[in-house]
Amino acid sequence: MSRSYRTAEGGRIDRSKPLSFTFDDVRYTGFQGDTLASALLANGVKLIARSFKYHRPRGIMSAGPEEPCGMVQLREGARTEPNIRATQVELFDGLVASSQNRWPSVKWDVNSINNLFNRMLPAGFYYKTFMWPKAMWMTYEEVIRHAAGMGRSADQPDPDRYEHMHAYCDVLVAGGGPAGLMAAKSAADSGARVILVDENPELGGYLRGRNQKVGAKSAMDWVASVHVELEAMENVTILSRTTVASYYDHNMLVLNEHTGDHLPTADGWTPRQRNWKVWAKQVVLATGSIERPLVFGNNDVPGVMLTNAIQAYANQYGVTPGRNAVVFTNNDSAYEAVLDMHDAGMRIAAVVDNRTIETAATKPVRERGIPVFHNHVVFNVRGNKHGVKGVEIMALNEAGDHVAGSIIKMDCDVVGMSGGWTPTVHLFSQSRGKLRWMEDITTFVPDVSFQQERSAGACKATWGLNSCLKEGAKAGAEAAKAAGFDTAKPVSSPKSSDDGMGEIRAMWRVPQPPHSHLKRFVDFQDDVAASDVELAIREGYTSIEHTKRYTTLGMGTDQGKTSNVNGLAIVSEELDKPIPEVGHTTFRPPYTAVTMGAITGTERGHHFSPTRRSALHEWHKQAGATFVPAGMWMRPQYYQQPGESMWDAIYRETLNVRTKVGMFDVSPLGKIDIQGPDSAEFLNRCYINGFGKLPVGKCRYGVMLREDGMVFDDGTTSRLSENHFMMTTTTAKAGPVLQHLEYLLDVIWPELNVHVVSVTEEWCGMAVAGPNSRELLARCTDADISNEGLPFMGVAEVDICGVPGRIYRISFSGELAYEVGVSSDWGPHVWSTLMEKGQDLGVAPYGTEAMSIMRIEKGHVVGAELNGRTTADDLGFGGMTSTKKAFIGQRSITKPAFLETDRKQLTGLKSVDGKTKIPRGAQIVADPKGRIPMEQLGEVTANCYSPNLKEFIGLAIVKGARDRKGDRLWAFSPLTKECCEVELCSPHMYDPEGERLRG
Amino acid sequence: MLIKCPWCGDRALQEFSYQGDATVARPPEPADPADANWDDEWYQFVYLRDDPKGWHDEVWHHIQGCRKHFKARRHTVTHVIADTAPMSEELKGGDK
Amino acid sequence: MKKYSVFSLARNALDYHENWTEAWRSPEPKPEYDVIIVGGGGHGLATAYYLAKEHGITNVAVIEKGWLGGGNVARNTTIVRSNYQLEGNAFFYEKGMDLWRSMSQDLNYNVMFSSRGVINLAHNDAQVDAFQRRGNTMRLNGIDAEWLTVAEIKKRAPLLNTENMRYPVYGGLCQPKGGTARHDAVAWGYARAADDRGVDMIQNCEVTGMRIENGKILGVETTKGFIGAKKVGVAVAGHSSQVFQMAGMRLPMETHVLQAMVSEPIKPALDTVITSGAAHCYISQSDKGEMVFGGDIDFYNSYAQRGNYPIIEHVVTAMCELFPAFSRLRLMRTWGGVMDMSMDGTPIIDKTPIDSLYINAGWCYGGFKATPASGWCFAHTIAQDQPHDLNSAFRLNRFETGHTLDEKGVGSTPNMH
Amino acid sequence: MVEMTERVSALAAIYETGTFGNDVDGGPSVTLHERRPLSIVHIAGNSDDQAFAGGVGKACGCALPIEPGTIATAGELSLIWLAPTRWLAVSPDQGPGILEAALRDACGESGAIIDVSHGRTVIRLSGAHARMVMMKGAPLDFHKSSFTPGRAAQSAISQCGTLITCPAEDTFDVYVFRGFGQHMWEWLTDAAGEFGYKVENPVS
Ligand SMILES: Cc1cc2nc3c(=O)[nH]c(=O)nc-3n(C[C@H](O)[C@H](O)[C@H](O)COP(=O)(O)OP(=O)(O)OC[C@H]3O[C@@H](n4cnc5c(N)ncnc54)[C@H](O)[C@@H]3O)c2cc1C
Ligand SMILES: NC(=O)c1ccc[n+]([C@@H]2O[C@H](COP(=O)([O-])OP(=O)(O)OC[C@H]3O[C@@H](n4cnc5c(N)ncnc54)[C@H](O)[C@@H]3O)[C@@H](O)[C@H]2O)c1
Ligand SMILES: Cc1cc2nc3c(=O)[nH]c(=O)nc-3n(C[C@H](O)[C@H](O)[C@H](O)COP(=O)(O)O)c2cc1C
Ligand SMILES: [Zn+2]
Repeated sequence: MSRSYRTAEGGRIDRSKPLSFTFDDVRYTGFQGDTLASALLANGVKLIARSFKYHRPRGIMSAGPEEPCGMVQLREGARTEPNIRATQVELFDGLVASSQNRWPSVKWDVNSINNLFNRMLPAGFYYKTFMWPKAMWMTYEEVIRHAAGMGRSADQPDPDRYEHMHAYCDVLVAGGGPAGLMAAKSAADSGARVILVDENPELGGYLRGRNQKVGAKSAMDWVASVHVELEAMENVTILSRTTVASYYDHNMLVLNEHTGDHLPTADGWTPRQRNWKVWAKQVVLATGSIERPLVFGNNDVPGVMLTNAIQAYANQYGVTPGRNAVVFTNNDSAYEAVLDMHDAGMRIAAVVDNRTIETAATKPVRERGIPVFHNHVVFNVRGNKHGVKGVEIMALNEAGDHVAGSIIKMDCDVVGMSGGWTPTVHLFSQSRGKLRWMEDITTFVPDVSFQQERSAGACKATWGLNSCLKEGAKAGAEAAKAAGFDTAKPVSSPKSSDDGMGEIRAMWRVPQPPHSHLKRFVDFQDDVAASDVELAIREGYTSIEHTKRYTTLGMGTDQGKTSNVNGLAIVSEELDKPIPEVGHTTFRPPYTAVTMGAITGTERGHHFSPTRRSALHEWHKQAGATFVPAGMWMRPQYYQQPGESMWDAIYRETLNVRTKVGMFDVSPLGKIDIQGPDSAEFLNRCYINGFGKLPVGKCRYGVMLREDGMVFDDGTTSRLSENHFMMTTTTAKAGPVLQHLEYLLDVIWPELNVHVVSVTEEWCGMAVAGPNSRELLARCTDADISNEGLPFMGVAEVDICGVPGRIYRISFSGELAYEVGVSSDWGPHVWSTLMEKGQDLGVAPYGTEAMSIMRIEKGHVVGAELNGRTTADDLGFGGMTSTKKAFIGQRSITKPAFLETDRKQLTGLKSVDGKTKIPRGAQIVADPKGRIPMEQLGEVTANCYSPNLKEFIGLAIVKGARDRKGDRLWAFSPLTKECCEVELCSPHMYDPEGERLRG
Repeated sequence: MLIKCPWCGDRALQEFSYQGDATVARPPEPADPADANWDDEWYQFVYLRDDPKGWHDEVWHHIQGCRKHFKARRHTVTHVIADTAPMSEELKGGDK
Repeated sequence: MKKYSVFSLARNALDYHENWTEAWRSPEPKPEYDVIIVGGGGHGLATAYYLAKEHGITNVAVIEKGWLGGGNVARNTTIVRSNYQLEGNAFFYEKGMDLWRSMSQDLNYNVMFSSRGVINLAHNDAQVDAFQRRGNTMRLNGIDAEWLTVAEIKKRAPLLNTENMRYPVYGGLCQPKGGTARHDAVAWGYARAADDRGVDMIQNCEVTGMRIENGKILGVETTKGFIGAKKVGVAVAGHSSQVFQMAGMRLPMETHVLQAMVSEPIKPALDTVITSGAAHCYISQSDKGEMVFGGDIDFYNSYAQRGNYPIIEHVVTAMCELFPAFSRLRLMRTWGGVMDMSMDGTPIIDKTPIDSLYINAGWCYGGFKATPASGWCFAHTIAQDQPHDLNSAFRLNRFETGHTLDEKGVGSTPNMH
Repeated sequence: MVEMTERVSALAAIYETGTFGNDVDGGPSVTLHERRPLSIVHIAGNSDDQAFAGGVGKACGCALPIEPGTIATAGELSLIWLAPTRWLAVSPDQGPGILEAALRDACGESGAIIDVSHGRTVIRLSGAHARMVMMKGAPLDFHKSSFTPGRAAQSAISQCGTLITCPAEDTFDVYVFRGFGQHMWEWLTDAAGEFGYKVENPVS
């Protein structure tokens, strides 16, 4: 490999395990332990992507989650993923990646023309233009949308598996660097349950990329030994490749574990990712810090990198991102990196330091003959899509606000920039902690905690390794103590060096020579340059929140990890207002973007919500039922027979009930067992009608209101003994009604001695309906079910088909009918026995469609009429409403609006010509040819063809309908271009006197 | 959130159902049904709730747990819960 | 006001954009105004603009406790539609649609109103019925509505899952002229245009009290001192209960937190707005490329602009059920806003029992689309001291009389609306 | 007569014994089986009411557990705390209505006794990784030191309300409404797949 940037030795990659991968269809080789970024750099690939707005060439800038530039489209087909930071992708054999936001290729990108016009595209340009001609906006928008965005979404369902985990612990440690390791160790030693989390595959944090010592050991040997120690402890869980994504109220945290992303594919049962929901008593935040870029001309050319990233590539991956470097710094931390880069074989053309005074850190660098320019800045980078070619350096004037003297041009192929460090306070802020600005080290640091957490190490601006170790140990012990482990104490930490970044010379915008207008990027991802921030301020978007939104500063996928502080500091300078007064924008979850699938977990496709099955489900299936979801239940809709259309089946089932006998599975109806001495009183208060005098052995239809007077639910309730009732609810309201009753008993009337328990699932319910129903049941029970023995609205406890059960003489279909209830496990036996014994009687199952036709024929109300806006009177239950007792909602029904005469009331509808179908969802109007907007008198709530009445019928709620029987109006559906003249009639269209059901 | 059910102890938010203001009382039946105040009282009961920015006494239902209702004193800005108690007991704590 | 256009943009480009001026002034408050609008959100700013434009009242201040447009207008999912069922709502929101269509030109600020259509998915027969009823009402009210078959929906949203799901899609009600708008631009555009007509934008000034004497309001106490006013209109959305408490009023309202979220930006993958009541999710793609989506509120009272995790999980799960390919996108940011949930889910724009004090509140999570109509009607109500026909159903006393406007039909449980 | 009628489990259509899931070294580390047939009775009443508490104690052979989240046992019967006024008595099937009748006889008019034997599906998981499977499902603290034998808690797994008990070390019973039985079985076996799992014949 001629252009390899791999060092001869070193790094924690496994050189014995070469891995092959492709980027933009070119095949490359890397090693086990590489990231995609390190492998690309090792192969000399500098141009990775095109930027968001100007489509400028971009390369790798960092070695971690802060990466704003080096993003790729990873994998292919259904597994492809956009915007993946190459710095966080562990290399695997066969990995396929490509560049994004470019066409046709990253090298020749048509939209890079935007860069030529970049002067026309400052922050917020789109607010000022594209307004004329008005009609063109949707076209302009189309173009904007296609130019924006980054990678692309897969276009097939995600084939991978995701899971969740739930955990509780005493101490959660976020971050596995030196501070986090010591915290975990101290907390664990006290016996506390500890979860240690780090986003990287390997613990060690910043130590991974450095050549440090902890005590006498090499730092990473020390890390390994602590890892082994912790792993052996039963009370410790170590989660690597796991990000603490979010920090919620009451110390609830969400972790995102990448269980399978480092594998070619996570196969079989192994999830690709797993989200952990953790409730921690105490949290230690040891999330480290992120190096800041410097804001100078063309600081986005591929090859301009964070200094610590170059160091990490050299130390950890054995890759030198260039052969000849210039390092530009405003603090000491870069000097250590320079030494490591030099050790790795890189030439260092120069260190450019904006500070005026040499520090101790300079000496070892100078000793190696590396030139150091103090009081100088790199103000421009020369280069193009092929990478950095060189830099332009100038001295600073006395005040440090201008460049002075002559330009020094220097060739190089990589530039390190080090603008100081920003503590990773995201989680601290998410937890509601308050930050404080420290002017001397130019960072925000955690100040006042709100939740049960504490910070330690670099995330608290502690830069020295020795101090990080100590602080970690202390934080771990304090956390354990606060979690109730009184004896916890800090474990002793091995002595280490304590170098920091020394004095820092803030320089938020590196000055440029007069009259030059170089792009100095602040937010690399969203292409926000210093001039954009300046423009926002000029235009009055002076609140930092306005600046952010106007320029999109910090709104990219990196959420401003490298840009926020630089941006707000520029605002501060422009407004001449101290940084604390400018403030910062809100840190929001998640810390780094989290795959949607991981948030979803297993609840996908058919498991999106659980399926509830009746005890007869299997029978229905065998009988060829088509199922329809009803809430979580699956109900048989109809049972199609060979040669039948859907409607054939439905009409056959309906007629069969009307002429012979049909059976319908009513198990999903809500059933609530009500017991206790005050049960009758309780029911009296819940329903509009009375239940106190309901005799034992009888059922009664009841209607419940909400406190605001609207109908809540309806159903029949049976009295099984003096103090024992069984209430049924609609399927949809089973849950809400139970909760309502529980609320009333717990909160409103705690003095009532009543117990309510859901028994929906205990009972398998079957409606046996039709003229032959009595005969059929008589064959299966010895009980007296004659009209005298079990009159309409009677209930009896019986043996049926050899098992104990109940028979209710109730009817929804309007036929002579019974509802049989048996314990669920016996349901299939009883149902099939009835089916068998009723063969000659013509018994057949019917589904929800047939049921629905029959309920329309009978004018029974369901969800469409119980729409939460109808009163009992609207639906024709006015007469049922008791005036002798108080009940829920009673006081509301005397309000003026309830008494108005033109309220919409329930009515039956018949198609006047008998041939035209009443359109579904139609509105009732006087004249469909009238002018729009047109007055609507009401609406169709149900419609069908009645095979029994042999006509098109429906139900509707229509203004003043009760007094308009016989009136002819129109059911009009402009949506479907259907219209039908209808006659208003009683909703009780079939057997209005109820002779059949009483017979 | 982690909510302390007075019986089951600390449980995850998703086990609970929020039932609103605990300070509203259902007005007792008026002695005289023609009492004019009663409409107003009733309106207040049905439609007016405490909606403080700060400590709030509220009813929660441990719907996926023991299914009991209980009271909680919770801060509507910080979501800190100062106390929870069975319906029959008084809440303590918070700055209320 | 410097006019915005492609020419002014080009001219300024030559000067490296160094000559643009501020979009609105930041004046100190005057001692007294004809009208004070409390709340510099979309509604407050629009009200000030229409007071000036339609009623010639320009001695107006908008008083905002934080930064202009930092409330819900900064944090909503930007869906604009007028697909309402109830008469009291329909014409009001349709007035809004009219104003949306010409807003960019009217304000000389591109608010990027994008008529890309809003589709409500029906996942069962009952929903088909209900949505068709709604669609028919819309059509008869003169509002655009179309019924889409599954195949037609698939064509507009190819990545939408319609079949292999727990609750398959049966069809959808589409409002073709509905869509989205760039939320911040709406606030900024109104602010700039109102400023141009003389309205004072007072930021970082919190109203802390109301001065009321003999049943009439005289002005407001603020963190910048007392400011007098002949009339005061309050449009503080999620802080309505708080602010009206200062006037001794209790509102039929609760404050709840609603979260929204965005994915990382991607190339265009969804060209319309999809909402699913059954799955509790609504989603669209912004012009910048993020999938913007949300769902239910958090269910408990809250003034925190931050929510908790169960709802996020729920919303993302629903989103992935609708778009199984988006399972591989990544969630980039989540946030919350606090909403004034009224007891019937419908807003209030009205006079109050206090003379010269006006209320604009109860927007729940649907008030962004109402921004122009709300401002327009509120300006009318303030200027004429009586509601306009369009907001005549949004009365404060409707709960007492029983004339609630309950689109969802869930009654006085604000967290269910 | 009634003994002749076999009870059909909610899992009947999908129940299959054998070894499934990942092929892991050392064999499957989770075992599942349905617990059936069972007699399950929901008991509601005031524990301060002697007639009630005493009656339940007499019928069950053990005192009502008053402490939340605990279980009292007498031989094969357990009495599980559900709520301050609610318990569940569970035992191997005693025959239709027998346990219910015994309780009702003993308690007389006090309290409410409701037979729910057919209304629940009960799935037992055991083995080294059973705890991990539970952790995937419910937001409870399943740590060894916390969810110890003799503990019970109600919560939700995959949106289904559940009662979860720990009858013995590394053993969990998951109770769900019968209608959710099949869903829960699918969910739990899917979650156990990673560890390899064995399905055994149902026993009570
Ligand atoms: C997550 C989310 C998603 C949403 N999605 C949609 C959607 O898709 N479509 C839609 O139509 N609607 C949506 N909404 C609702 C919509 O955003 C709001 O109804 C609407 O923005 C409210 O009006 P506003 O813009 O005036 O409110 P805001 O922007 O909240 O304005 C109120 C202002 O009043 C200020 N204020 C408060 N108290 C005081 C005081 N004491 N003194 C001075 N100023 C004060 C606040 O700081 C705030 O700026 C959503 C809301 C949220 C939170
Ligand atoms: N020379 C300097 O000026 C300077 C400056 C900064 C840091 N440092 C050095 O850096 C080290 C700091 O140690 P430390 O332990 O505080 O930090 P660290 O940076 O070593 O470790 C933090 C770890 O937390 C991980 N992390 C961050 N956020 C996370 C999240 N949300 N979820 C999961 N993991 C997350 C990071 O990837 C990293 O592995 C010391 O060695 C210190 O000397 C030196
Ligand atoms: C429609 C819409 C799109 C958004 N797109 C982005 C985005 O691309 N990137 C981003 O960081 N935030 C985005 N946000 C969120 C804002 O950054 C911010 O979180 C929101 O306005 C709430 O403000 P706060 O988080 O400062 O409280 C978007 C918000 C909205 C309403
Ligand atoms: Zn509980």
